[in-house]
Amino acid sequence: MNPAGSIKFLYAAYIATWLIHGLYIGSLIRRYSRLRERKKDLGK
Amino acid sequence: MKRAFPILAAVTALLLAYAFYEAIWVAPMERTMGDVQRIFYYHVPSAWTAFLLFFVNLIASVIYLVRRNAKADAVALVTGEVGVVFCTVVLVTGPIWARPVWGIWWTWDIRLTTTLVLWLIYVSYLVLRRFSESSQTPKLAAVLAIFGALDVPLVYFSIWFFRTQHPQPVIGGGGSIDPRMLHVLLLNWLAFSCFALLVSWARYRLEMFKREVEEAEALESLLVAGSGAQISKTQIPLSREPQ
Amino acid sequence: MSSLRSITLATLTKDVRLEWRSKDAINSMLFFSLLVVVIFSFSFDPNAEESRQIAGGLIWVAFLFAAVVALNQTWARELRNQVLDAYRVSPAPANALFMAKVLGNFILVSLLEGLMAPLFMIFYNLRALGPAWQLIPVALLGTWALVVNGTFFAAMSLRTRSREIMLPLLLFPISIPAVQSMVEATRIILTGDGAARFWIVLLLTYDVVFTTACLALFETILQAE
Amino acid sequence: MTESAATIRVTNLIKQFGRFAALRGVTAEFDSGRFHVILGDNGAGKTTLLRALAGLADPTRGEISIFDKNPHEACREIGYMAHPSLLYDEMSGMENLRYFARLYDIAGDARSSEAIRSVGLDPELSRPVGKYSQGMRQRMSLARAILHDPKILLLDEPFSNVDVHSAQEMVGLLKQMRDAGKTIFVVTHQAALLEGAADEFIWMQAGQIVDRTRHLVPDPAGRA
Repeated sequence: MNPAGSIKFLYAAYIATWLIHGLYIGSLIRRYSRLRERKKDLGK
Repeated sequence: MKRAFPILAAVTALLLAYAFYEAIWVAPMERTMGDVQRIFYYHVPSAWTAFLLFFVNLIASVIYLVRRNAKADAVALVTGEVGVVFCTVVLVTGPIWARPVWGIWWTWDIRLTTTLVLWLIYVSYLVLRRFSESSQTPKLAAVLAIFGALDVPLVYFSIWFFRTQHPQPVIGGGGSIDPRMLHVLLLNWLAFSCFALLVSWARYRLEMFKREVEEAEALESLLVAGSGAQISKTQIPLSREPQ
Repeated sequence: MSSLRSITLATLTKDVRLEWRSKDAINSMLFFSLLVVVIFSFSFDPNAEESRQIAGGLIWVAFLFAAVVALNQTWARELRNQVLDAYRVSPAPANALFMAKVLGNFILVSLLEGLMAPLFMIFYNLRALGPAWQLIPVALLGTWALVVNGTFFAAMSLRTRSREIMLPLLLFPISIPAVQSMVEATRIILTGDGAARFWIVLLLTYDVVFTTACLALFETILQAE
Repeated sequence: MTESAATIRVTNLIKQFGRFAALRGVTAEFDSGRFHVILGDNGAGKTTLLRALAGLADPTRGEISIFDKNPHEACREIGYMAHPSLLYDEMSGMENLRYFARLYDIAGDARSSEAIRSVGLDPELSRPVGKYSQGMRQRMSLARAILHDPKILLLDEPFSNVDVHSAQEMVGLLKQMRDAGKTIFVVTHQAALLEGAADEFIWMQAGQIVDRTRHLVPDPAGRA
């Protein structure tokens, strides 16, 4: 096993983890802002 | 309660940063796998967190079926969704670890396969929640969650037996773990559990907000329909009488 | 208990009679299954030794697809004219309806398997090297496993959009251990390589667990509106 | 209206379908042995109220009590007729009723032909129900609802697509049943047919009961 070559996989795994969490949190924020729009429309 | 959210967020961020530092620079280098072994500090805590969330989902589903408590249903939905996110992390980081260590991306190992099936079950759970039109979606979803939970031990046994029949690549399981590694692992688990709690909390508040908005919309649609009916109350039925 | 049995029987008789008059499900399913067998035969053209290895998988996947077509039809009849509501307002137990539907589907799918299995044997030149009689409990238990959960999930997807696609989405993940058991047991029996006992016991466990769960929860599903 | 005569009590009934509320706090009491007509625009909640009384739609909140039982427990006392026929199109009327009689655990043949005759059809008819005319199908549907001789009849749009003559016959039939002591609820758009036959008109609007009158054209003296 070549430690220097495998370090790429370590980076890839850590980046992938935070990418997935980031995407999910992004979707939450999008859903929240859409809901706020809907709530604003309610009064009209 | 509301004050607690930013505090939890700050604590989680600190914990995650510290756990990251420990995982990369402090934990000792594994002899055969080298640095790539450090994926372990993200992979395993994510798996434990996902299983924990699915377990909470089951409990909440049962509570919902018994008590018909809307909050229990919201908890079930939230833990199911966040659980799928963590489970996805597990399934993505797993192969990234397996490739340099075993030379293959995937193997039908017992833990991998059980996790994959669990992921499939909970994705179908979320699909059901998304596609169901009935006001009784929570009931259907809770029933599906129970079916999923019953399925997991059967999946586990079938793969366990399958594996004993077929040759498998040797997986670096068993044996003892360096106490310093264990320390870093538990620290990461704590950090990710806090993170899961934080995300679930945010998602729960989003769900409650959504329900509030939908209830208001339901009421409004009725009132709009009602204001039109006021005028025509006496005419409408008469106007449709048969000739 | 006696009313459960008599209503199950009455509902089953009624379903058989309706099917006999319209014959929509059986004809389309027979043809569909035939197509599946032929297409599978075109797609995989192994010699006799290899075919023993993969036939278990092929057969059961083909049956699974055919069963989904049958299961999607199960409740269609009860939805036309909303007859299901007439059942729901009556004092008849929900489980009688469920058992009648499961038995009906079991008969239908078994019939299909009885017709398709010989075709598979012919197209792939199969001959069991292990104890062939064990294929019978495997087929019965496996069919029950597919049908009991399939009927339940078909009832569940009644209240969803795009009902027909929901059924496989719900059914397949839960059926993974059952399908694996059927496939492995069939492969072992065909190749004569080892004993299929573990898989048969696992299938039996699966059947017992999920039949109990379905009977315990069907009322909730039926009354959900 | 005296407290003791009310056999059907509805308390603060709310039914919400996702983003749509069909019932919004309905509270009412209904006496037995009377002929009630429920009126209102589309979406006013009439059908939902009827389905809730039949035990088909579990209320989101609120309670229903029928003879001091919930609708599921009281299901033997309730006959329900919906807008669709609730019959199997491929079977004859008699075969249909024989099956439903089994569900109620009552002796099939005699009771089934009696029910069919009482709505003015011939039990010997061997045609499948799918080949019936609309009017015949509605009557057969009514026969199914009264099969187990329930004390309460819930009818949703029983006269839709029926010619006036048949509709008037059905009204006469319902009047007889009311005189025999049954409680009847009819949801309809053709209220004029029922003037004179019905005891009470219940006006619904936006998921609530807004008025109850003795006559179709409300006059102050005729308040129920």
